[in-house]
Amino acid sequence: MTDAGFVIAAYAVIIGGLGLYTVTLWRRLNSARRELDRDDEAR
Amino acid sequence: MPQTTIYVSPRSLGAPDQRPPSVATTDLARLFAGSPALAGVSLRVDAARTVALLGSNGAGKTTLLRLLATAIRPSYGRGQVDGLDLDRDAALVRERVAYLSHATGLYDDLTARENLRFAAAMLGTPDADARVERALADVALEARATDRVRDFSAGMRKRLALGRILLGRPSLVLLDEPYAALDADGMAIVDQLLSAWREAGVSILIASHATDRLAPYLDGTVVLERGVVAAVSGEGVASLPVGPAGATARVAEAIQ
Amino acid sequence: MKTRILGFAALAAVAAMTAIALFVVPADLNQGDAQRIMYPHVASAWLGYLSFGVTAISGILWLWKRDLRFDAIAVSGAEIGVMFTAFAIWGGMMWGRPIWGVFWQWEDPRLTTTALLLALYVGYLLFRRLTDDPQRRATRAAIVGIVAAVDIPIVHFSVEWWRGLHQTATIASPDRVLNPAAPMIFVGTLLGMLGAFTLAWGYLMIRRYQLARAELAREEAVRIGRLEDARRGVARSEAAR
Amino acid sequence: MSALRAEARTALAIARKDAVAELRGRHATVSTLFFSAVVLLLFGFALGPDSARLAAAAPGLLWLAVVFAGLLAVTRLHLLETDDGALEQLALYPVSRRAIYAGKALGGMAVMLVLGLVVLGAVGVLFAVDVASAWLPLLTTIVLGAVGIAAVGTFYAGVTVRLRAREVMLPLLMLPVLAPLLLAAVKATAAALAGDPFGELGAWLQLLVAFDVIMVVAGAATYGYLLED
Repeated sequence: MTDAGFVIAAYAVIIGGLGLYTVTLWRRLNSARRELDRDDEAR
Repeated sequence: MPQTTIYVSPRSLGAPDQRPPSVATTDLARLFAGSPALAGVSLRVDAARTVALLGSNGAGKTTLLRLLATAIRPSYGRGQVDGLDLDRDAALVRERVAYLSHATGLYDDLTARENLRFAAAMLGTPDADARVERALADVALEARATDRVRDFSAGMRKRLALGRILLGRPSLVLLDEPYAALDADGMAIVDQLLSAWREAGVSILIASHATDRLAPYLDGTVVLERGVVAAVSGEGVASLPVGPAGATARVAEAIQ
Repeated sequence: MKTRILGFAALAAVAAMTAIALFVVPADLNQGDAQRIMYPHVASAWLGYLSFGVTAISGILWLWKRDLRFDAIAVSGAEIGVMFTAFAIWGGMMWGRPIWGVFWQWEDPRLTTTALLLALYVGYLLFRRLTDDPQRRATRAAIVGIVAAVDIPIVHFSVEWWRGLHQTATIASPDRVLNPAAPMIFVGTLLGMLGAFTLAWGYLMIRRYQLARAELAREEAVRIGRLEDARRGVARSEAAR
Repeated sequence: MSALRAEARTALAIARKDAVAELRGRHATVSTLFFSAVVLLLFGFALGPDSARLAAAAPGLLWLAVVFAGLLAVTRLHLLETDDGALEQLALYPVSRRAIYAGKALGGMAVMLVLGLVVLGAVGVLFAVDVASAWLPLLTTIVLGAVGIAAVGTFYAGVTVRLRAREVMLPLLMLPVLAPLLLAAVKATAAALAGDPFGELGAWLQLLVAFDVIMVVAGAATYGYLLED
């Protein structure tokens, strides 16, 4: 693998991982808030 | 038969009506793994009273006793022993409470005497050696003093645990099923202990099913049902209505 | 709303700095293109340390104030710190292979320190799952987090000495971009990346904290509900009598 | 001052109790000694039979064996407290939480010291390392290592003793924290065995002292929170 290959691998994982974590966090947050609202309505 | 006068060494306790209530709780609750073992108890037990905690298995008797002994911390609500907060003043509460639990808290590899000597060291008992011997005699175990606890029967372990309580200077004694596993002699020891403590002005809270046996010593009873107080009777005991759980939680949060 | 603005700012900053680091900044004379990995690597490592510091301090604050919000901050710091630490290790490995010829250079104290850090805090996160009572979980996690943080400097010094006292072959140092002799554009890019990543970190911390709060609130609602049921249950059965 | 003396007395009473129970039951020492012997033998198989290489690896093997055996030993010492609710009873005594930590750690130190010395002897015999010539620095290293492992181990055993998954969680949490101790102890041992050619022994011993002090203080300060449930 060339130097550029390692650079791409590094950036892909770090920037991609950051994005992936952000998206997952949104989904977790949304579902947690939905459940919280549902609990409130149920009461 | 054990000796007829058992030596208990209470702290110097004032006149009962001058002392703060032995137990005072407000909406005291504890959950285990998300389910309430004690759902909310607002209870007052005045000084120098002997009170039985009644209720079926799982009603929350043991949880209440453990909370008062500071073995566990409340999830919600608060409680006081002798006017001392269970949470903030836990170290002071421990000096005043003696707790006999289901588990005896004994070390299997130590002898009966060694177990009591260790307890005396932890409790800071003055004149420890003599007191340990006295306690061994009081619970009729002096003949087995040098035997390892590992080989003891359940009843003997219970007696030894009672002997350990004699080394402290409690103003409140919490007993969880004190008669369980004991033979007739052992039960007689408990009876004598109860009257000795009563005379010394110590408050006693007993979780037990042996109501008939306890009757002569009792000032009152508290009935627990599924984690709340279902009924109280007798003198020196009172139960206040428990507020809505949400309010308790907010109070708890404010306290935190 | 403000958080959303922060999110967009972070997104723009990270995108811009990535483009600059990859295409605008010239390659290093000695290290070539591999040097570009240093920008996100150093930024990630710094944020890892910052996160774990936040976790330790929140742990202390929980023990002191007994406010579960501090525990929510603590778990956010640990989770996000683990992520950035993993990024730092990955970046370090991708950099090490072309420069040193190996993915894992034992002579480099930073990589080894960071790997231990990752292990410490993955343990912390796993440990948290084992207690279901929120208060007890917060207490236990707080002390584990504090002791882990106390361990970080010792780990760092020991690994530093480990190399230093041995005086083995001099190796290319990863932080040459911070060297005063380094061209300004390298330093500027590193600081820019640091800023961009810190913005992203701030955004993620806020969102993760909100998630932790929502989870705590839900847990609390369930507990209060059960408590309520238990209190009412007996009242009802008495009324029926 | 008298409060401090009372705490010391409490700690000694706990340590003495552990020592008596250990001498009778031998829960912590005998099995862990054999365990460390087995570990050393397996290291020999894994790295041998080249005796020069084994001798070179001896300091590392020594401390890995001690750390792994130490893991078991501190677990055993805390399991003693699970005899019929003993830990809860211990927490209910009106004594300072620090003193309880100190007492448990003291017992752990004694066990670790025995363990360290025996493993050191075994390494000397099995890997043909001359441990007698550098006995003083080696002894110092073993003592400092034993203190550190016991300080950390007592803390983490307390953290995990109530968990269902404690067999996994204890090493997972404890081993990364012990990494600097392992590193410094191995280096100090290697330096001592080689006659300290680079004059680095003192630095490693200092690091061990710093580790021990920091971990004892951290453990003593936080142990009380572990006892509350």
